[in-house]
Amino acid sequence: MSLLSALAMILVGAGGLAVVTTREPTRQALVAGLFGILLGILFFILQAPDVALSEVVVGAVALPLMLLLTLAKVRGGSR
Amino acid sequence: MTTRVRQLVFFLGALGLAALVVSAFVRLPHFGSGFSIDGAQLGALSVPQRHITDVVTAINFDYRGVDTMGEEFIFFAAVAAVGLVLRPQPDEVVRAEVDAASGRWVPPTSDAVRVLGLALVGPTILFGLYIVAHGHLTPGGGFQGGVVLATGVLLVYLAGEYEHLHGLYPEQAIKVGESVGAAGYVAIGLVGLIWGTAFLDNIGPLGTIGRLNSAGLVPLIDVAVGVEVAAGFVLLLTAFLRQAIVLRVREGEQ
Amino acid sequence: MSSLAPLPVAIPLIAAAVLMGLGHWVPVRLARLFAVVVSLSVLVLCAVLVVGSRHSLVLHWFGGWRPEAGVALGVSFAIDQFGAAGATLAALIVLAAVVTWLGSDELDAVGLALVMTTLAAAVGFCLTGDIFNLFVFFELMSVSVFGLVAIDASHVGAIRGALQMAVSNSVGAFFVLMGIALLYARTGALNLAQMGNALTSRRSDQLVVTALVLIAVGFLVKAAVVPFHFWLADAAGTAPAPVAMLLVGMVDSLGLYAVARIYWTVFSGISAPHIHALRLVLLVVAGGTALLGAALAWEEARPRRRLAYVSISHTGLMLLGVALLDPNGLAGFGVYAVADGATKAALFAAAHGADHPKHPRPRAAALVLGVGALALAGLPPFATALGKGLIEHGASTSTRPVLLAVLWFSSTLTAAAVIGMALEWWNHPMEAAQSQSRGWGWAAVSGALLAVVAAWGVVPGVARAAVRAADGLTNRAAYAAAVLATPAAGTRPRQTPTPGLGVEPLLLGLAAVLVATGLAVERRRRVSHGHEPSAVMTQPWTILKSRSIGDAVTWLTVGTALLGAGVTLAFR
Amino acid sequence: MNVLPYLVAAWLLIIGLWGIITSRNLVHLVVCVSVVQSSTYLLLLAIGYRSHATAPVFADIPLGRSVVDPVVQALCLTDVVVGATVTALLLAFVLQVHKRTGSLDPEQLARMDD
Repeated sequence: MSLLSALAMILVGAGGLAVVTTREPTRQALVAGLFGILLGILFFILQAPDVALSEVVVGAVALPLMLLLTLAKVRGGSR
Repeated sequence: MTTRVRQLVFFLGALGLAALVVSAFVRLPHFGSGFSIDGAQLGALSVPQRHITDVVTAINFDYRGVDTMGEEFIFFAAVAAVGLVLRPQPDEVVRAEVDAASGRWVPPTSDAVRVLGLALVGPTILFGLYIVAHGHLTPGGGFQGGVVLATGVLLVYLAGEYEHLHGLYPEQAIKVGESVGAAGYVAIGLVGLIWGTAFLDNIGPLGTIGRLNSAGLVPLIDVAVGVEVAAGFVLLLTAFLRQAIVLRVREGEQ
Repeated sequence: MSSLAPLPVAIPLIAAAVLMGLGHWVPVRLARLFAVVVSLSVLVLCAVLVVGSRHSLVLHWFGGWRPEAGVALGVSFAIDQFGAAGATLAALIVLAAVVTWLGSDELDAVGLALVMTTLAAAVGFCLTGDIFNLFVFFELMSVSVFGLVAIDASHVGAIRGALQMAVSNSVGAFFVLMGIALLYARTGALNLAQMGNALTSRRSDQLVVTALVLIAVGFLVKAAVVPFHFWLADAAGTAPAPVAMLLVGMVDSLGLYAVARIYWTVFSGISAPHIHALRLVLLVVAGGTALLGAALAWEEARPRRRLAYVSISHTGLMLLGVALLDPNGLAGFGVYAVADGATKAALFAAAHGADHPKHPRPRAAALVLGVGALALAGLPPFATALGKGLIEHGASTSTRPVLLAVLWFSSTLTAAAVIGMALEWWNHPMEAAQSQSRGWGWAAVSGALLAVVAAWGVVPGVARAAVRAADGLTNRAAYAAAVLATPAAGTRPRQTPTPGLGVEPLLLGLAAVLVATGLAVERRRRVSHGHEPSAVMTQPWTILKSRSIGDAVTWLTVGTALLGAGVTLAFR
Repeated sequence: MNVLPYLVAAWLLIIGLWGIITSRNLVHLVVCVSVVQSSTYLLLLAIGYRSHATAPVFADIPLGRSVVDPVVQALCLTDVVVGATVTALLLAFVLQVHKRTGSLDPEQLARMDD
């Protein structure tokens, strides 16, 4: 259990808490993107490059984009 | 239940669930000892048996190929479902596309964004193709490459307006692309069933290790998955884009 | 026969891709005909597999990766009669749903593609011999059905039902995956037979208990057992009737099939010494679901939701068969799941007919409900009576009276609820349906389904075949030897005697029908005289009928914790 | 110290569920579902990890080199794909519910009739 992986895991735990406690959706979309990158880094440390690549691509790119587009539709007040 | 009662009930339930889960986790093998019969064998076998150097892709597309076929159709079904749910309703009108944020003037996309966006489209598509093609050699594969290809397409929207995106990528053609990718995976499986011994049997020429055209049918599966995921994500994101920018419920309808 | 095995999954998947790709250019009528033909061919293929797997497992190792020395690297279909019968039920219900849906116009090519992926997922779910492959088909079936529930995007109730269902089933799926991860860490394998061998050779500890509980909860959420039932009332209550036919006819019985399959192939060796206590825990969950479901059905006013609660109650009855952990009980579950699934699908087809936008036919629907209520009450010749008789014989002498009471009381109350609806629709003011000839698709389907249930009840040898199939499923050592091609050390096939079902089911069925009709008529008389049910009666039910996602996930957490405590004590 | 990854997985599971039941905005609820899912990624990869072992890619290392367990990575990859698609589907439902009811609060939604 290297120090680096322990630190990454604690950061991921804190990131999860941050995502859950950010109640305002727009800010949460950015925190979720950050959480995706943190997960990607942790997977990289756990020697899982394939999973890290797909987590970064999905968690940091596709998910925030869909979140922000949903919020653009929802926030605009226009239905 | 009222929120106060629910949080209390949840707290008790969560205590029980945490106890149940943690009591099992402490009995897991020592972290870092990850030795399993399957894992060790597949690690040593995939290169000599299938000339695939990325063992995870070997497992995904060859040893456990039918799992990934199911996974691709999960993606296919989700894209179809999102298309169904977000399709324009009879009481929705297509409004002139403008990135309106209510109450303030929105500047048109600046030239810097336009130039950089267009300049990035080429490299991103190339990078996506690289990840798809080298799936069986280095980390990456059909899914990851497909998403990168889809983001390459969306740079067109960032650099220009939604109309350009709509014009360049007709929806029906993309739907056909996604279906060809999904059906391609099953077709490769049937080829294995007909000419080989079993469904998804890798009967292609294995080639030399490390070369692009090695590992028999696995690169073909990679390409099929890449086409499906790229087309699927473009459909997914244009469905959300269309909802966010173009469609409005006609006023006075509700 | 073995090379035939992957076809009932591959054909619908290719059909889904073709429908999605060419949907824009092909007329809807042709697409629907294509879907009916594909469903029919899958039904035939599954029936062939049922016959083919009579004497031995039909094995298909994907990619040609056969096991060596008891280690399975690849994924396999290990088809026994029980799994093939489950796949046949799935194909039958999907075919019935597609034919019922032909009348309405909301089903386009993309919707049909989702129906095809649901069919492929359900068949693969029944035939697979690999636990992660089971999870992938579980997820594919979930995502397809989420889309189908929300197919009419303008109906906000259906979208909310789909959202509620998606959140609950997703959390259930995460529990299943955590259970699989624990089992993989302990056994190093993902093939059901190999995991069973690896587990049986060791002592059981808390990790095995938690894995069993997490996987069981994930599939019990899919089966909508109380307290994980909230999503089914919403989804089946608001979705288009043909989608509700899928939910109540196929999806919940497959959830219970998965619990039985995984218990017998993986956990039966290691939990043999604790089987009595484990049986008690499962019987409590099953009995609770049957009784609470029946009470909720009796108390619910809206027709679609009442049918959904009837389905939840009967899922509890099916779980009684599985919970007995005994070949007879399992055979009862098999017969009852097919008969009851077809009956409930017929009821929802009738609901489709009663409030059909263009051709409402409440009277004809009332007739179907009446006949369906007879089947629900377990009146011979319907196969539900046969199923209940087998379940009853599975119980030991001590638990039989309690089991008999729960079985009888739940079927009577649910039959009364359905008869009440039939009376309501029969006295419904008759608006003249526009044209006499159109819109009878649903009637043909519900009639055919009820005919199948009745015919199945009278065919000789169904009970014996069901008990033999259940013997095959419960014999872990023989299954593992056949799958991994290892020498079968002393695994003689057990021959559980088929119980002789005397006149008892007839008497019980008649009594149930009489009491149910009496209750329904009595209630109708009191309601028409303005007697509102007292408020104190309806108060406790509001908790169990909540429609909030937060409540559903809270009950999911509490239910898992309670089941975990129960099974932990059982293994003590 | 060696049980830390499993504790973090349990932690993500519990706070994710807590986020779902206390959420007053459907978009927030959907992101909490993906937090619950991230606990399964961490559990899977922690089970397969071997200390002093490298990634299971033999493009540039000799065959004999000890590697991390590749099977759990294949399972985790499938899980990430499933997570992405289910989140997209949930967001589509949320968007449609808001369009028809004008509200995003799950409690208000629960009180609304069909």
